[in-house]
Amino acid sequence: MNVALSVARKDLQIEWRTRMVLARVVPFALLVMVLFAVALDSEPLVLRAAAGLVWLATLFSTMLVVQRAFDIETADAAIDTLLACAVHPARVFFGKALALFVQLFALVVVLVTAAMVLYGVTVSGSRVVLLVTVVISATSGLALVGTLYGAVVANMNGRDSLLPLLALPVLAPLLIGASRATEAAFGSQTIDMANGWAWVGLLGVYGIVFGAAGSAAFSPLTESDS
Amino acid sequence: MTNSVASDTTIHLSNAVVALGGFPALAGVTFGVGRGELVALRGANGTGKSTLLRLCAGLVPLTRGVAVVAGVDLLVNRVAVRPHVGLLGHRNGLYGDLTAKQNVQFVAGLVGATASDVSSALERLGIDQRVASTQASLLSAGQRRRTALAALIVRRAQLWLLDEPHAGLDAAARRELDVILRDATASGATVLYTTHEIDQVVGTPRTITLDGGCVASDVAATIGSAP
Amino acid sequence: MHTATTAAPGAAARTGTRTTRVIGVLALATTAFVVVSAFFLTPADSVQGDSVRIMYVHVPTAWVAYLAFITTAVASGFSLARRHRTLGFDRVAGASGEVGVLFMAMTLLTGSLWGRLTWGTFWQWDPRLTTTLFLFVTYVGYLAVRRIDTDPRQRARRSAVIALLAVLEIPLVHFSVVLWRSLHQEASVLSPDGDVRLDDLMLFTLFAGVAAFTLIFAWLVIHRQRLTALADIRQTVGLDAAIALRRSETRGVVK
Amino acid sequence: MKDLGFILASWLATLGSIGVLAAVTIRRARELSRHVPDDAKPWV
Repeated sequence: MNVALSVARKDLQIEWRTRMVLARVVPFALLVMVLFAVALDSEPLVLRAAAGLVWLATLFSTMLVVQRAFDIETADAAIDTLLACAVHPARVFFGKALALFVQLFALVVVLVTAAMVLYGVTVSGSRVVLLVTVVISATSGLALVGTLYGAVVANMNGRDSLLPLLALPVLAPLLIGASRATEAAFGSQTIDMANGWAWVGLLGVYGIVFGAAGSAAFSPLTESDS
Repeated sequence: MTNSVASDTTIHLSNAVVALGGFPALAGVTFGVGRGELVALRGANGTGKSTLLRLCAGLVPLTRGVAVVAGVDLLVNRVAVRPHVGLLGHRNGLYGDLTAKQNVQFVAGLVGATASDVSSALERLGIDQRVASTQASLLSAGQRRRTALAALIVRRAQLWLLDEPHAGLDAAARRELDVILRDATASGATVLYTTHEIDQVVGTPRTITLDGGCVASDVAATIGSAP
Repeated sequence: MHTATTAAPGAAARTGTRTTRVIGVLALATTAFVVVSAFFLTPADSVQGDSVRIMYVHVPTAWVAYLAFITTAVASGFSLARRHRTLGFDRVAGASGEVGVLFMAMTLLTGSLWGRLTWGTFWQWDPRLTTTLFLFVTYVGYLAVRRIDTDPRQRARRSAVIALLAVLEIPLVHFSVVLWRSLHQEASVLSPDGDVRLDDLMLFTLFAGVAAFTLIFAWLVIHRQRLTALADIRQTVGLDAAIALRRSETRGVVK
Repeated sequence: MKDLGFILASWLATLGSIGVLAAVTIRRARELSRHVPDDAKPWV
């Protein structure tokens, strides 16, 4: 597991030194949320859509962060050294996913806070527990799928457009699940807490399925031939 | 795995062809390198030197022929060779956003080398405190090359593959590099590096020249000195 | 034209064989019957009216689309598992994916035209439709990935992984959409599927349509799979010449 | 016939696109076959 932690630490060191997520992706995601509010132009509507908007903004931002995560590997062919040193590519996969998770988790925390401030969402009592669980499980799923498909398109021409095409359909169940469960946590009338927890179950299954798939598929995907 | 290859052979190539997008970068290469050998690879640009190194490192697939490196049959599983091989390519494989020292530390963390391994490797390549704590993307080409070499030392690979390791280095660093490569072979590692003749490691006992993706000559002597 | 060929004289054989010709003729004949029957022989449905005539094309395309994606998934699995026949299975997987994407596009198109006539709307967010849409987009991505790699082996490996990931994705999409729709209180449009009363000829036409389109699918996959084989072989045939060229051009240049 | 436009559109689009794909396939096969000798084709 040392390899995974080394990889995660390295990615976070790079983020810490460049502050790419902090300085560019977070403002971008906030901007998306502001623009949604402007476009919907109705406070009750925005309040109802708040959960979905948080996760949609997160989804778009994930594409940026994933691309960045693999650009640093391919820019100077560092991934060759990385894969050469790592006997088990699955550990590299989990390391990169862990770093992605940390960055996305911070982003979602900012966006949920923004939803409270901008959209007037309130979370109280036992709903906080649901919200935290949803954020952790959905962000894990995002990080795992993002890393997996980031590896698919790493070092390819036209990867900026290919990544969303491949990853977004796969992320659709996660978007639905995270949005519904967050809606429950936000105290929406259309969905109760029990259903919110049911969605967390789906998110959990999703994370396990793609965690397993990613650790198995990362090795064949990263064998470059040119 | 093939049993026909002796266990003290690190590289065994027989009529190896590597086609990159239909172009045969290697058009049938045959030679062997024993454990602990120091071999220079010469040839003009585009004769297949870099591809040969990348083949041995398991980075490009073998199209035809036989290639067994460090006991691994590259036709069967070229990924399995990577842990045994340290490759310094045209590109240094550094993270530009990390400092020189952080880069070496990262590699050390992957292979389980200690902090003292890191500092001794940095010291050997003359990377002082100031350079070590500078972001890699801000270093000069020579300093980046030295950092990559330090990372290679830390890896302690069985087979060292270096693509023009002397390029960009000053005279002092070249001399140090020569010592490092000879030390590596003395401790049992095998070294294969590409070069232009003027960069020849002093005392390289064997030189293979490539031309047109094939071996043009294979001489057991240093170019420029008596055989 | 004459200069570029290293082929033996009379290299006229293309991707067709006797088997594919038989399949092709059968496919044409069956399709002709289905068209005639769908438009002229079968009656209008008592509930759906004439729009049932879309069903004779919609159901077979949907069947073939799903058959194609199952074929792609299975062939991809074999392609990864069988090291020696990797490329053969990969070509089948790719050809089947291409044909599947076309048929799925037609399924969505004919389905939405039928839906407009029957439900009064082009699109319904019901689980089956939504899953089909995601399946379509996923395989469009699969085809995009296939186009990227120039090396056949890398193409095979990468696209097989994508195809197998799609197999994981689709049940999750379907399940989440089912769960999503079931939570909504809105009245769902009553599906008239159960009300359709098909007489014998209508049923026979439907099955003939499935048979016809399956034959078309087989014909297309065999031919397109051989196309990829031709392209791959051409690379290999070219390689021999290229190796000879690379060796000869530089001979004697080294001092 | 009621809704003939919709029905015809469904059929024409489906059969038409299949026809186009088949035609493209045959054309491509004709072109590629020129560069590959018959004995290299496993199905011949």
